[in-house]
Amino acid sequence: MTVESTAARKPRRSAGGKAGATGTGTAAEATGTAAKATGAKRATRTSRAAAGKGTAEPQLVQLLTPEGERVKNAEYDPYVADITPEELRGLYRDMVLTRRFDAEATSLQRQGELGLWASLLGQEAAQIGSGRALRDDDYVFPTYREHGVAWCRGVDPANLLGMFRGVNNGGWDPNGNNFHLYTIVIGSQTLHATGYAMGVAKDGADSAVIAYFGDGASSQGDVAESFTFSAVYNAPVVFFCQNNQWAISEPTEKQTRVPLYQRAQGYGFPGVRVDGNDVLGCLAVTKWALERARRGEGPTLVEAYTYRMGAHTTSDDPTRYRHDDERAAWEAKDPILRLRRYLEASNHTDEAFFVELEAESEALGRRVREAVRSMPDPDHFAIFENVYADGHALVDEERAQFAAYQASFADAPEGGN
Amino acid sequence: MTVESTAARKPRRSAGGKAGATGTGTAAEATGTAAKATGAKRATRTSRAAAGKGTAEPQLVQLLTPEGERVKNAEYDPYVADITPEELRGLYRDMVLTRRFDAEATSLQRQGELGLWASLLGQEAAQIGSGRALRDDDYVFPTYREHGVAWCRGVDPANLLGMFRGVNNGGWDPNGNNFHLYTIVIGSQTLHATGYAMGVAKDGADSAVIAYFGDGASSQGDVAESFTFSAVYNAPVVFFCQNNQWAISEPTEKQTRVPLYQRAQGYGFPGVRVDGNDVLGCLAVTKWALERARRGEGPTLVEAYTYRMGAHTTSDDPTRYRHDDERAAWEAKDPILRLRRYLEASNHTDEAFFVELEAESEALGRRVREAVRSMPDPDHFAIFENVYADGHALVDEERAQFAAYQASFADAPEGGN
Amino acid sequence: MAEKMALAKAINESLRKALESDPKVLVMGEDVGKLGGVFRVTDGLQKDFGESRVIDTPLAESGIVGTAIGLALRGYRPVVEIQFDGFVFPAYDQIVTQLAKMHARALGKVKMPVVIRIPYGGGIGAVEHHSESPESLFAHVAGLKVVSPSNAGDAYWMMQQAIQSDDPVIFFEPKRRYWDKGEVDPEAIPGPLHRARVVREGTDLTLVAYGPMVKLCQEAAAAAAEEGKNLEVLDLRSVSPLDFDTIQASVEKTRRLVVVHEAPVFFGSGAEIAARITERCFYHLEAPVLRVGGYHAPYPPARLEEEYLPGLDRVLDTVDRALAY
Amino acid sequence: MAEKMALAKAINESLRKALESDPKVLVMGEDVGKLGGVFRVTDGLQKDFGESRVIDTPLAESGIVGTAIGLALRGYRPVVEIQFDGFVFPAYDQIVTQLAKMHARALGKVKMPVVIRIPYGGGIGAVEHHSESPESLFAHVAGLKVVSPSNAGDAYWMMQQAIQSDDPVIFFEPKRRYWDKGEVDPEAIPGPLHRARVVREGTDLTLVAYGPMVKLCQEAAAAAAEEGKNLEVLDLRSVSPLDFDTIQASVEKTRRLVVVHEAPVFFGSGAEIAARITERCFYHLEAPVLRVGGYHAPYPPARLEEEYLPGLDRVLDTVDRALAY
Ligand SMILES: Cc1ncc(C[n+]2csc(CCOP(=O)(O)OP(=O)(O)O)c2C)c(N)n1
Ligand SMILES: Cc1ncc(C[n+]2csc(CCOP(=O)(O)OP(=O)(O)O)c2C)c(N)n1
Ligand SMILES: [Mg+2]
Ligand SMILES: [Mg+2]
Repeated sequence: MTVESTAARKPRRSAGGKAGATGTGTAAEATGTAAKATGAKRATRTSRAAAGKGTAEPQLVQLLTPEGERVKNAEYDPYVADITPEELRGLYRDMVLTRRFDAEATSLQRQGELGLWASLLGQEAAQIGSGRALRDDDYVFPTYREHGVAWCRGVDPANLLGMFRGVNNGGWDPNGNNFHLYTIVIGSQTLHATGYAMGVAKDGADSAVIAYFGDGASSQGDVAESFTFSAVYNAPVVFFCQNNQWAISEPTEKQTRVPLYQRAQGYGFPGVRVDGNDVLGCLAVTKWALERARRGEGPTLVEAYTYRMGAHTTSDDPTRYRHDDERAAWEAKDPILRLRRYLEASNHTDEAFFVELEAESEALGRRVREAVRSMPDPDHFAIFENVYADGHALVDEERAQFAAYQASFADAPEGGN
Repeated sequence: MTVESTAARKPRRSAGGKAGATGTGTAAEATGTAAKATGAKRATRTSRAAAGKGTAEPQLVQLLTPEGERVKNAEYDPYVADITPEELRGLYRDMVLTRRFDAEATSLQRQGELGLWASLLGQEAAQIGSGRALRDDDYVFPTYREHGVAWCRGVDPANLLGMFRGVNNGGWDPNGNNFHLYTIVIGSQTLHATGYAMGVAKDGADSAVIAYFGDGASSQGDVAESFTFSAVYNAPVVFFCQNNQWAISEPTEKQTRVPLYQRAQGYGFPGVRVDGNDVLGCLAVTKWALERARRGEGPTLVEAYTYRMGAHTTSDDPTRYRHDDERAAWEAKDPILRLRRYLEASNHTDEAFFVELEAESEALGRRVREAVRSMPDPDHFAIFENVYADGHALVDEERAQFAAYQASFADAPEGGN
Repeated sequence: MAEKMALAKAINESLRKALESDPKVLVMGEDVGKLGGVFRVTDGLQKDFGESRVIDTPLAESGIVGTAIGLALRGYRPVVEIQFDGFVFPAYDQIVTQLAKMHARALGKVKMPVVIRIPYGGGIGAVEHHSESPESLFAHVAGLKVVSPSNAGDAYWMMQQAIQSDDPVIFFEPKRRYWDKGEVDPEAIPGPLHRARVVREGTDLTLVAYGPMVKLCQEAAAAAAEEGKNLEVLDLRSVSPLDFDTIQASVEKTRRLVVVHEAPVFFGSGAEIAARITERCFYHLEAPVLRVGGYHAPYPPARLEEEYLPGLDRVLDTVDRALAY
Repeated sequence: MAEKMALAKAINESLRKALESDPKVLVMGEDVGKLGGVFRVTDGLQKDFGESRVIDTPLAESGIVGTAIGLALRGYRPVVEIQFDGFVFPAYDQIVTQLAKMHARALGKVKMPVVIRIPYGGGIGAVEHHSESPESLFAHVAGLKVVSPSNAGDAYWMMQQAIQSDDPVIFFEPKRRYWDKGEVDPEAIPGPLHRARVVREGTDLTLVAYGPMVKLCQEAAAAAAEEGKNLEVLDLRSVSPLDFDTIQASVEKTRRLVVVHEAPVFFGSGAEIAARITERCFYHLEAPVLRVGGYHAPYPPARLEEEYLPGLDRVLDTVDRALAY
């Protein structure tokens, strides 16, 4: 069963995915074919709708339609062929709890408990699908929005809130759950992931690494360099791009004029676009990509085509730059709803499951709320901690000056005692 | 006639190329097909020979074989269809004189007249072919090795030597010949070219811009970002990559595991590989790409597949990292020799032409030698010149201090007078 | 006709005026278009001047500055926005090796009229990379000019002058003062861009600052005045060049100097000011030049920034230390 | 058993020893493999330790440092080569926002034992970008350590210590001293990495320098001695942290201080040293701390570098100025 992430995790080096040798060749082929659509058109600045739909959707891997119907896919079905009803319910539960957690964080920000929140609303399937494809010994390099992936890794959700509350700049132990710290500078982490994966290969391990990034990030030079390094060293890394259509106020056409998954071919590895609101599709495609990495076939780019349902962060006001009907159209593709439809149609769930989950959800919300409210402010001297591992004379000097300065208040009349 | 570059140039906005609507679509198609070869293989670190030949050469555009035979090419023939014997002799002359100039510079370095020289030996066809495809109103952004392109633009060859002699860091007027300064930091100039091209488009002009870079440079984030910006803004820029197989001591497989021209598709514009030792092929393909730019079809990547026959620079010792037989194999593909064979076979030349050219060559060598030897050292105060266009108080202060300091020597006993 | 407006609005008006009066002026950056920038500094500009003058760029800072350089070579005058201080570093190579040096490399034959706007500094409770003060890293680099206004009126005029300058200008905007209102007179005749200004006259000690710390120094001077200490306050306005003449004149009078900035003290602008003023005023100084600034530590999480940043007490404490010599 | 060898060779030997004694040590960079680097500092290492320990990288500095960070997270200890000073800037973002801050961001839970080797400084008649001294731009950044040896023996041991350090170390190699020979004793017990060393005792004035300028200062002291001036010379060895205690002790004795570095004076390390030593030794100093360094101008073409760089005359001139107070 998919356990709440804070609970025990599977042992390292567990059995791994179910992949055979299928898929790979043909998928690469599909990628090649897709490239034919690449030839530049005279009028490249066509409307988003046209660009997004006309050219791109044919290549979208989808195992579950918005209506919750299971679509056959010779390529990727093998990767979810033996999924159990319990595991399906687990995916559903993960998505529901992640959404609940996310909503709680948003409201905590409104109440002033957090300085900022970056909501993942709408991206649950991309994150849970890919997150659940991972083995415990795999390593994750997230952006600042991968709350669902963190959930899958077993990072305590309350831990994620520290940096948004302003009590630390990260602060969980990346090696505790093989989940690196959130990275804010766009694109940087793709190189860390690549380097880490180069190390995995050097160690002769069969773990894989996954690097998350956004459609906006795809423009950063660092991301391109990570493609180059990973291809040249054949590093076992999966680049997982959540194309949520927006980089703050900029639509994806400000970053590229062709679908992003096509970027990979030019670097010599396959790219594939998956319906990012289809948790099964994301699970299958990510497993496929991870298996490639484990087999020594190098990097893969997965573009999860999804939508940022909310604002960029709680500081953002999307009404300034996008229409509500776009959001409405995507609501019909909701990742949670479609899995629910499928579960119900397959009789994998009963009323009690949903009732229990609702209760669990509320409990999670409560727990997070309480954890945040009781989160202590950091000690003032934390400023000087961990600047260096081996110390630095100037830091020592400044710490001492700071201590003397702080002490001077204690001496002051109004300081009392 | 192809005139010596220091002579008068064609008026701006001249008639331009002979391109029809041909080519474009099919070329893009060819690019798409090439992508099929992209699927990563298990063993990617195959030998260079295999990677270079097995996969890549089928896509090579070639109009003139190493033996000097003219190959038909439906795609690109139109771009050189009405080339006159005189123009062909001009291309030959350009290559010979460029090589002569380059050899002179190398020997000037050996004699201590230059601190360094980066020879273009072997890359004459790539540079003269592309350089002669340009209109005068087009703009060139070179690396540090584009002596042949500079020649085509009419930059005084002696000017190129200033930075290698250490008397300046560039120093010609980029707007004098629409030839930007040499750029040493690898890849930077591709962004300048893109920005310039964005400006051309804003101005509503039909000029084009060409950015030169090397196979090593293809790994730099800046080059990737220039692909993104030029695609998104549909900028009229041609990216001309001289893949000379080496980045100092690193072979191209340290930069990519698939042919470089394929990089373009992932950014949504066509890429094509041309035989970089075939001056006709380079001329035709560059004209095609420039025409695309002028017609508002945006960027193109041209990979000129060539070879650095000499050391990286005069400071380099290639015997440490590459075998002589590789060089020997490329000697058979010499760009000058093959055009000579073609000219002779087509009876476009007579003995007198070669004799005259030999004399002209010698004269050029002499002229350059003399120009370098008589190049004055810069005035010491040049340190403080042009740091700012509008001045800076600190520079003024330091200049004054420097003047006083210099003057103090004049006062010193041994200063005399 | 002077008008009271917020500092952010003053920059907006200044950009608007520049776009109106020179067709070569461009505004470019991430989210500067429809959104008007994350601080709304470019609000409404794209609507009025179109997408070809006010340009939403791909998310790539090196690309933004690199293409701005190309546009400048073509005769444009780009005003580039870097969204936050901590995000300028991907563009650092283009700024340091190209933008700063192109004019000299070309022996003066090309000019680089590029303005790089950077909202900087802390005090707004933001997450990592959103509160830094990296001005030293630009001031050390020849070929760049570095300025930072402290109030709306200066913001308006300094932006006009930066755009008119034929040199690249790194324009640090004190983001925590964006909402502070001040007089803006678009008819005024401004003083030179790189001249410091005495914002409060005094006799006992000179406090110098720029950008967000000027207000703090004014508050410190007011508080000190209640204790009978008469501080002079200088708004430097420019970090490169630094107006040492104005500082020197003040220090020759007050004989004591305290420099305040948010950036870390180590290798900060206070070091350069202390070194040079000590040299210029060696026989005048009654106390060493003292510095108040950030610690040698990464900018801390928001709940610690008050301790990290110079505040009233730390400034007054340092003033007392200087006066005690 | 001490042996005389060139500084470049000493670093080569030090890297070799590190590769031998710790399987987690990696050497990576452009052309570090077969070629052995453009200065041959990594000569023979790939041959002996293989391509997976001594790694020729793609031509992308941000990628080199970014992947080195990832390798460090996986438990490796990468020693990265940046080919020349002027080419470190594409990696600056990864260095400043990631490498320097990762340990603090993780509240100490990860370490960043990455060494970044940078051949730096001028005097070799090179083309643009090959002669710069950007150490200030790293020293200002908390989380980094910055060192520079002046001789072969230090080069050997400081490299050992830098590789053993759990902090990122920017290791500036004085390229114009690569061929200078000195004693290297692989059996010695080295002093602390960040401690300055008195290389010549004196009483009249203290000259401080690091890297390539130490030799110049020694020559200056020798020349001054002929005129009867007794100068003390300090080799700082480390720029961050700076060993102010050792400088202070010297200045309390000599009462005069001149700082010499190739980097531009404006916002250079001389500024920080002047500011802090003036504060620490206010009542001891008989003259302001004076600085000799590069001008506020791009590093000039080779034929001008002698005028641009501090030379014997300029140092002696400044010494005279300081002594004249
Ligand atoms: C280098 C850098 N530049 C700018 C920013 C400011 N910024 C934060 S998020 C963001 C948009 C990112 O878009 P995308 O990559 O699509 O990810 P998403 O937020 O949609 O998940 C920007 C511009 C940043 N964090 N880092
Ligand atoms: C950013 C940067 N890093 C490193 C260098 C040092 N360097 C100069 S040329 C060169 C190799 C360039 O190879 P390539 O792009 O293939 O061009 P080629 O020299 O073969 O023409 C290197 C590494 C540099 N100039 N700039
Ligand atoms: Mg996005
Ligand atoms: Mg090359």
